[in-house]
Amino acid sequence: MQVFQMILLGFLVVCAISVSFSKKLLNSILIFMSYSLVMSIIWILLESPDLAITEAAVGAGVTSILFFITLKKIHALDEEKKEEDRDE
Amino acid sequence: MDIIRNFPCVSIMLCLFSGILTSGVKEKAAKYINRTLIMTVIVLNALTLYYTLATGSAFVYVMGMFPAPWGNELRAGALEALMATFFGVIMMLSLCGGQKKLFDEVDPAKHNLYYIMTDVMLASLLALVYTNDLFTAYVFVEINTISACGLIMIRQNGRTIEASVRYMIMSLLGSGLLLMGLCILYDLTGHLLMSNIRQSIIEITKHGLYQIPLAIAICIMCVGLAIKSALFPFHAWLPDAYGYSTVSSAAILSSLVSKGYIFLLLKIFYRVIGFNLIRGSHILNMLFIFGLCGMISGSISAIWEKDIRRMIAFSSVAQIGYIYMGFGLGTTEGVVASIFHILAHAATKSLLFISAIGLTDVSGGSRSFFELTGSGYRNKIAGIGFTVGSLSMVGIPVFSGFVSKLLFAEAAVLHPDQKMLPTLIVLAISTILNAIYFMKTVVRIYVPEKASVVRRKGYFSVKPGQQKLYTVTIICFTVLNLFLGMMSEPIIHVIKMGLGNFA
Amino acid sequence: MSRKISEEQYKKNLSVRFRNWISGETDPYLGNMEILPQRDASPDEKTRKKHMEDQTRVVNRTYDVENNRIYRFFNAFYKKAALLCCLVLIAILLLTVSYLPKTTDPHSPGNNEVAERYITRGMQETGAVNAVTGMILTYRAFDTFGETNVLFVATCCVMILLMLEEGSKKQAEDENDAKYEPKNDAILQTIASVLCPIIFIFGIYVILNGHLSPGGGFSGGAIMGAGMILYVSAFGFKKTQRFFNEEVYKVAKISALCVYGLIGAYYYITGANGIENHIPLGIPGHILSSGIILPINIAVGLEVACTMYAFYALFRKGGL
Amino acid sequence: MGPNLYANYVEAIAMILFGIGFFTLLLRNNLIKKIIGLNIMDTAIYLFLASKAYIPGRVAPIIVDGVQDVEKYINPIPSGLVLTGIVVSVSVSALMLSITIRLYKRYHTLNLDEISAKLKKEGL
Repeated sequence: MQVFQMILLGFLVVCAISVSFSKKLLNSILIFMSYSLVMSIIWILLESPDLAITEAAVGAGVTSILFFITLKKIHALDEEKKEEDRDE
Repeated sequence: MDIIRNFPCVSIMLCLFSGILTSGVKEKAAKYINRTLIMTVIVLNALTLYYTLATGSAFVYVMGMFPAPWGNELRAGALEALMATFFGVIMMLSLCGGQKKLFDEVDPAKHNLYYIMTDVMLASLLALVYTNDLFTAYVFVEINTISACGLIMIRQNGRTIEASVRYMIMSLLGSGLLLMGLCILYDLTGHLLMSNIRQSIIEITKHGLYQIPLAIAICIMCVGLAIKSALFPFHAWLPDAYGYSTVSSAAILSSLVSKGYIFLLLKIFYRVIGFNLIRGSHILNMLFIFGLCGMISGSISAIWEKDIRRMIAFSSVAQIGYIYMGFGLGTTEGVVASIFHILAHAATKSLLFISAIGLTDVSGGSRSFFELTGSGYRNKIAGIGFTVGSLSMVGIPVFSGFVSKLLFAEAAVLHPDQKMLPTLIVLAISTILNAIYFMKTVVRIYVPEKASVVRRKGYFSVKPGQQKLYTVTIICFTVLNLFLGMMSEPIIHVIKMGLGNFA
Repeated sequence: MSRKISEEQYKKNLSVRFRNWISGETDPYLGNMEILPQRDASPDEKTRKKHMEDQTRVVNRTYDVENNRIYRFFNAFYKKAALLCCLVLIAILLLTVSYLPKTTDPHSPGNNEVAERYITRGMQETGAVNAVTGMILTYRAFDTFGETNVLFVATCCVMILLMLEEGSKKQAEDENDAKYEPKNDAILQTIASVLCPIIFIFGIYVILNGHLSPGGGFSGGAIMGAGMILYVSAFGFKKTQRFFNEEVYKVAKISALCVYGLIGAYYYITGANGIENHIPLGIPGHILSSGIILPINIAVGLEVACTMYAFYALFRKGGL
Repeated sequence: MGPNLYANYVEAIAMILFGIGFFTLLLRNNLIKKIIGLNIMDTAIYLFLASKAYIPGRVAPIIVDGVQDVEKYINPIPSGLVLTGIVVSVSVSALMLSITIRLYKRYHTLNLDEISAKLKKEGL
């Protein structure tokens, strides 16, 4: 169990660093979402199911949705798509 | 008489309730609810002050069924009640003074949101003042931050939104650090109530355990609260936030919000960690140095500033430097001076903001320093208000600023270590700098403008009976300033007594 | 085979309407499904060009390394200083951690008489089987009331920023929203019609069992809010507004917060003055038990669900 | 370095995460990244708190079969605090995101430096 927990913790650190260094906003947000999910798994391992439920619903669910709408509102998704088109 | 013990709790709950109810009513009703609420809060807290003075000691109010280490608690002493009453008075006056401007600058559909923000802001200030529990303090610090952000943003132009982003980022960083310090303290002591943490800390210091984490926790909390209250190196967000928001917001932010955090820091020093322990660490020295730097740098920035509102905002940086300098002295006299300066600065700075708005209004809405020429004649009452505020900030006798400067000097002279000389020198330099920019402005508003210019630019004059509410507000502020300046003895007595009850 | 009834009557037949509804051709309330072609989302060429030009000019000026001394200074100095600052912070915090009491040690200061009482006497004193819920809603009730108010204030702040008045602006925003959001997407609607009821039921379950199992008002409310968000994004605002518009939102929010506030005030004041509390605790383990916890959980759940939905709606179209 | 760094490895990771969040907040100019950095900082603190309660062999504080023994359950206080904190942080990030939308609508950029430059150009 401890090994599993350590792997998850390592994953958290990797996620946090890659959020900071990823070029695209959409990628950062997706990584942040998975960060929240991993965090809620760790909380289950730490015997705090209340937190796990709340984090899964609030952190990974609602917060990420809000991030996505913001991206949509600021047209970042379109621009990224255009960039991709141009690259191809 | 014992019913008075309920009043702190009742006043906080009333504020939150009226905030909630306000969200469902129209603007007019919202205004009445807000005014009634603030009046009630002032009365309730004044009664609490009377009660604590009569009994001569502080009382603890258990929120719920469960006492000390298990449940939440409020604690009311003379100092807390004084602060709460004073905050209520300043908020009332600031709202009255800025009311006309609020109508001009803010979309009427959003007025009730504005009143919600002020109600909740008052609740959070009261809770910060009265709470005896660190985690409750954290929650209400967040409420305070969010509602302050709302107050900045209510007038929507690019500047205020940009300012509110900066404000939010800085103060969220601050509350993150505060929460971190709180968690470390919880881990070391196993308590969240201030008095219990204090006992545990005494215990672990006696055994010499965990000294490094304790020092770091205190340090982190200090940095967090210093960021939130705009101490010198962290003041980047302040000028825009104070300079461009609507005038009531600027007055409330500068005189109340940062003061709430400073008061919380004071409570942490006295009630959580214990002042003797703090004095032994180097944190006070750091605060002292940053306070001194802030006093100088704030004044210098204010001298260079051409925009009158931003000038007043930069002067706030200097005044917050004074307050931290007083803490940094590490003596009871220094702390008393700081607390008195909190009161004096709150009364003066909101007066300055509100009278400055009267002056800019009669100068074609321009905030530039040069356009203000002769505005003191066009709006006489605002001119008088601004002069009183400036004199008080500079530290002319009879006004409130003088007393606090005197107290600072006294504390410096009585100080045993080598902090006396730098304090006195910086105090003198800062007073001179204050005098330069404030007197420059006062002279400018009383230099008569050429009649042709007045006609060309279309400046109008305000007759004395025209803006009744505004006039009354300025008069009240002036009286408050004079009161603090001339009747300082009883207030200092209350502060000393409250500090005595703190421990 | 000829029909006994005419074509028109046949179309009004309940079974036909049901079949059409299932296959996604008609909407039982609004008639035929509107299938709007997705319009091009990009603004017209001229404004975009103007923005681009503006953008490049500003970018050039901001990053004009040659002429902008401050920027050059920051480029060289700020980043390194910030990196150093972060590393120092991490080092200090790691040092702190290394001196903290051992986590897994049962005798660390955190496991003192406070935690002990919450566990050993919590069930008798609060009636809640779940000690966490019992603790945050009775022992430390004031914190939690403050927290609910944080949500309330945040919604008001978002309203200050994003709420649009009735009129042209709002209409423009509605159209803008229609451009970006999928309209009557068959896959999304089918999945939502299966998932939404399940999500709602799960949310209600979590709220009602807050004192018995993990969860409570906050998590249940967030789950319900997420369900509502799914419903809106599948079926659009028009349908949602039939049962959840601004009036309903206001009533729900104010009544939930007021109920919580009244219960809280009653609890604080009676508790502090030593007056006997008349709310029965019930038998621990039953749904209808644990005194003030259940009603507070319901109120909190309602408030959180409303808040989450309000955030979403305000973000998307500037109104509820 | 003190003696307990290895035993407190979860806390150590939490502190590193806090530092990374702080780094993102300070160094990235993009507002959305700053907001994510703030969120990472907050979650790191919550991880720190939650791990403080954990003791191997004890279970979550939900009373089973009426056994009310301290030796059996973990400390419920950190969970309660974190629960409060999560809700605070979601409302704060919603607020920050709405400010971001407003700023973008006005200035068509998310970069704080560029926004300051535009403000200077406006000369407001």
